[in-house]
Amino acid sequence: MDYTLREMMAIMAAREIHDGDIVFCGTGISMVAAMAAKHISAPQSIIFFETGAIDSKLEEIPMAVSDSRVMYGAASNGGLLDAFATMQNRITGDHVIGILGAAQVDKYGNLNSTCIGDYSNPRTRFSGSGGACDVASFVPRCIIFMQHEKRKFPVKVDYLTSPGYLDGPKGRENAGLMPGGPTAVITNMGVMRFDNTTKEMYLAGYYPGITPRKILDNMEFSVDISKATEVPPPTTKELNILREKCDPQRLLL
Amino acid sequence: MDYTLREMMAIMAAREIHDGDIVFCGTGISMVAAMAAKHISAPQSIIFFETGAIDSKLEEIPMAVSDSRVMYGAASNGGLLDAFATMQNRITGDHVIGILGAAQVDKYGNLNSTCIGDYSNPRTRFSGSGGACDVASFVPRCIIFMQHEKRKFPVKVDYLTSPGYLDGPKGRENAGLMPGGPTAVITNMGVMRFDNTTKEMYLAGYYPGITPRKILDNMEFSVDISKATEVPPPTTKELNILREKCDPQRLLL
Amino acid sequence: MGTGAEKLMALDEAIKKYVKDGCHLSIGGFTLNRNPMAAVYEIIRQRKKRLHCYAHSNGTGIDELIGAGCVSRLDIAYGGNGKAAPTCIRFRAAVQQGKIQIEDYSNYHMSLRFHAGAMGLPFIVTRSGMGTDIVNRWGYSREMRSKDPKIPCKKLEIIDNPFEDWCGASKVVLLPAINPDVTIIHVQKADKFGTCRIEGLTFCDADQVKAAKNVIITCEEIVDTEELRKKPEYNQIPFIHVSAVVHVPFGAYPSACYNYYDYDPQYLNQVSKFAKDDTLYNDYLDRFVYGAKSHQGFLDMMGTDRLANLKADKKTGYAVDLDRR
Amino acid sequence: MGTGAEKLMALDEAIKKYVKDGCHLSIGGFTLNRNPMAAVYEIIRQRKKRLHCYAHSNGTGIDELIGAGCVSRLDIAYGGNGKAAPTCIRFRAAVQQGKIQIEDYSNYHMSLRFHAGAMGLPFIVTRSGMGTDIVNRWGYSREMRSKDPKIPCKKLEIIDNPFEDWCGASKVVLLPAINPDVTIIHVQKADKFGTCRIEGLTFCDADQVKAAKNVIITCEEIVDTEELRKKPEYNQIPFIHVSAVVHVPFGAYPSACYNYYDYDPQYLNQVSKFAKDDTLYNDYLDRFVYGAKSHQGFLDMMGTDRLANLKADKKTGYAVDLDRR
Repeated sequence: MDYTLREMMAIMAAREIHDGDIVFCGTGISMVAAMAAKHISAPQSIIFFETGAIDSKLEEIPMAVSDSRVMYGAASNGGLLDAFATMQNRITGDHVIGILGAAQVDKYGNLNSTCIGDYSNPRTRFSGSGGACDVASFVPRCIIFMQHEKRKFPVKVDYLTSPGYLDGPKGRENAGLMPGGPTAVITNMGVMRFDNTTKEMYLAGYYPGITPRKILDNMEFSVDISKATEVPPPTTKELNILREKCDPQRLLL
Repeated sequence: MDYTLREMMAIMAAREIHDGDIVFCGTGISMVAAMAAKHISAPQSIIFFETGAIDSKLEEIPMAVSDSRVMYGAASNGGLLDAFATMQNRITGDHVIGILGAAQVDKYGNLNSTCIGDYSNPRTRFSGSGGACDVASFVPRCIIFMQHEKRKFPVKVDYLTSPGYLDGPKGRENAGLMPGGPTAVITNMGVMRFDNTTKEMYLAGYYPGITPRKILDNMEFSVDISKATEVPPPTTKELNILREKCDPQRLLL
Repeated sequence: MGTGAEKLMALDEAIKKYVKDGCHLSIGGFTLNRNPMAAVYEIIRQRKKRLHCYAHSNGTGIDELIGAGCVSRLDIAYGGNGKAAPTCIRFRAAVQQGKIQIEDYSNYHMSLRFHAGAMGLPFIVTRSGMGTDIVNRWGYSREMRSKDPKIPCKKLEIIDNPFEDWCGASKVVLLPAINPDVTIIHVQKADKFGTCRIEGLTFCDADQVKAAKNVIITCEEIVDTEELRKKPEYNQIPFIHVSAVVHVPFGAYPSACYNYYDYDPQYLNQVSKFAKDDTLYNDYLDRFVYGAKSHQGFLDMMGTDRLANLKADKKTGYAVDLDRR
Repeated sequence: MGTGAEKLMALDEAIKKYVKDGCHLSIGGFTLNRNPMAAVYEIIRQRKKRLHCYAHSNGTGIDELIGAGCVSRLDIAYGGNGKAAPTCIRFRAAVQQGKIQIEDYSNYHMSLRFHAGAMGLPFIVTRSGMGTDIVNRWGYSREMRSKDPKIPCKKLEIIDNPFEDWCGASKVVLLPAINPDVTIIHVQKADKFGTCRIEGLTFCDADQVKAAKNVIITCEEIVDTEELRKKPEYNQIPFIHVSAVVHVPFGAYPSACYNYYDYDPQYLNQVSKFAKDDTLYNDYLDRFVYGAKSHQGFLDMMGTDRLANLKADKKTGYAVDLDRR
């Protein structure tokens, strides 16, 4: 069955979500991934938004985390303070998996969604952190969506908006952060993970038709590709659910 | 018209409340005083409780600040955090007048509602602060209800639960507290106020039939009585409103 | 913390599973209202010991736990119970007899400490209490604190405002967070997964729940999930915080439950009479708590007429013209 | 702060009275939802200048204020507006062209800063952001801060946990409070004294209101006080915090108002197209904002059919099957 790269990315992310996870969702493809997980393999996962809705029913895809569509059928509709407390609090926070996007990611999984160029006089300004810095600070597992382009995988991010492993092992601990950090970077070419000891990014999987070499060519820094294997493509079942149940209007896919 | 001392006390306190004041109410006589003020001279005063009800309608007298009767017809029913924030916040807090009771008060208006004897091994234990320490810390004006007895007006309180002027002028400022402090101590014999400069208690008024001498006899420390005048008794109108509108069931009077 | 599974349980089972001897416990409600009394009496019946309790102003509930000897330590702001007991009587006796260790705070202090626990913060800030003995006198010694990892190393700390005089504050008080092992609250409506709707004043219940490692909800009614989710903004507690849900009508009795029933002045006055004497109070426990076997047994002793008399009026949420002398 | 007096006012009068050139302003809502757009457009029409704005994620509202040249300084967490503008376009242009000074925070940082302001605290605590440039890089210099008493002397401060490792925290971030001169929010229901009932997500609106010296409420409906007071627990804002109440149906349009109408994808896409070019955007302002004279004038330009198409479905609170491409 044919599929787009965007569909592949959504399915790859969905596969990272375990049953019982509380899934912090942003806008766009992260919402489709969370919905797909809930429909495919993690029916007891709980979708929640920084704006305060917990366990949203999502009858239609929201176009922003403030979209009234996130409120429908939720267990509770609080506010930002409630949502972030749920993550900062270890009792609930340890069950949260975050899904984030960014303009840049470095080899330690640090993210930039603020600007390119000097902060005080930027060449390109982006939206800024939103809740990303908070999520990355608080939760034990994060999935990061990226497009594989050289400038998006720089040696050093122009502005460190959301913490990955900072400068490597002990980086978070030294800074005073909770344990955590990204678990997977999902791109249009493959899936990167982080070494348990060095906290450095490595290539875990490449999509059918993509070579590890091509992935390296699209990054400024180099990563270990020795453990990489080809990722199984989306199944027909996965694709059908994604298309029919998650985004029938094709708003995001 | 005949009246009881308890009625006199309630009316004296009601006279301290200005139109537009937000009145922090405890249980008992303070509630009757706040209701009396609202019915007599301060119709725009707002009755509120530490449990979170703001501008309660009070169709029946509540027997505690958690009594469901405080919820009726309120503008909002929040929680403790909302109530105390309303006082800690200078924007609203400066409009609040507190009404408090205590087991002991000293010449600087510091209150004890915790224990008699040594704190670690008390002879008599009382309820403790509740919200009193908070109110006394935050609001610019406080009325204190006391029974005039020697042991209740000691040179030094056994435990300083709620701050008055602490050790005198600059006491609150040195401790780090906001400006504030008690404005009147209303007893079964008269009304005491605090000197603007020394922050010491003085006798401002005595009830008909009571002499300043008798008041001094019922205090461990001495106060200036030179400014004291006889207080006008409750008017017929005041008494009628108090009895008919505020506590028709005679639960507290 | 709870999952999305169903959590309905019998009360004795929930108490047995989550309230262990020596554990740190907070209960919801305030003086006369929405104390989880059914759970309190069940804790007494199961003769739990050495509880470390955290209370702002849980009058009735905390006083019975203390009276029955379940409590060793208590962080507290207020031990009072309305007209029936301006100072809680068994609390007073226990303190005066040195039977429990206590540490005093204000109501805002305790509310903030729960708030910090709910937010996952080590401490929280206030401008309340500087210059008072609440700040200057500790109930738990440094030595005791250093030996027990479940108590913070200090009662509190005062620091200079690091932002000069921003907001006019020169100094502030820092208060350590509370994260109880268990919080028990009584609510009007819950679903079988633990999502709760509290009617009327919420006191600190939601923060006490979110701060706790395990949470038992007792409720007047189990409501359909679909029904509760029609107005998610009125549900203060989503199921993710809840471990057990117990259906206990009149579960706050003899304290009040807004929109359902009023407090019982007659019962509270009676307890106060018994509470003044150690022997009488033990007889009281034997008869009304141990003797009742269950909350239903206790309610049966009270009789349906008496409970009907407390029934809340639809408009006001309390029993209008109830004899409250 | 407001009294118990009636506070109904016309929108132009309220903006004139409370929003002064150079004042510190926060607006309610979040990206696509419940931005007080009628008030935003009136501020633009009154050509207010040099505003210092505070925003977590007020997409549409803040971007129009920036585009119209009303804003000099901005504490911000997020400048984005859903699909129509993943980064707010006039915001991006203003930052890249050095037309506004900004300082970056996270959404939790900004929410907490409003929360601290509402609580009357000089600062508040979080564990978010340590090790990042949000903590390490300041937008406003020490020199600028020292000259302006309305800005805190530091962006933030990191301190060691004074309670050893209580709650597993070695260090924490302290963030200074925000107390805006004015907060403007748009709500579904208010009475003429300013008591508000927000339906659906509340974002940070209540804290933004309670932190502010003056508050303007715009609302879809003016509701009887008696009606609102039947369920006080559903009113997030009591009148004591409110200075002015303005009745403005469709007052959040083109952003959404839960239970009343949806956002207008067509309008937002159109603005995004204009926003990409300085001249086109000025033409847009001339036509749709200055040219409209009032919010009613603006709504008349849109036409009743277009607005009817956005009408919220009773069950879901949004416009089901709306074309949102």
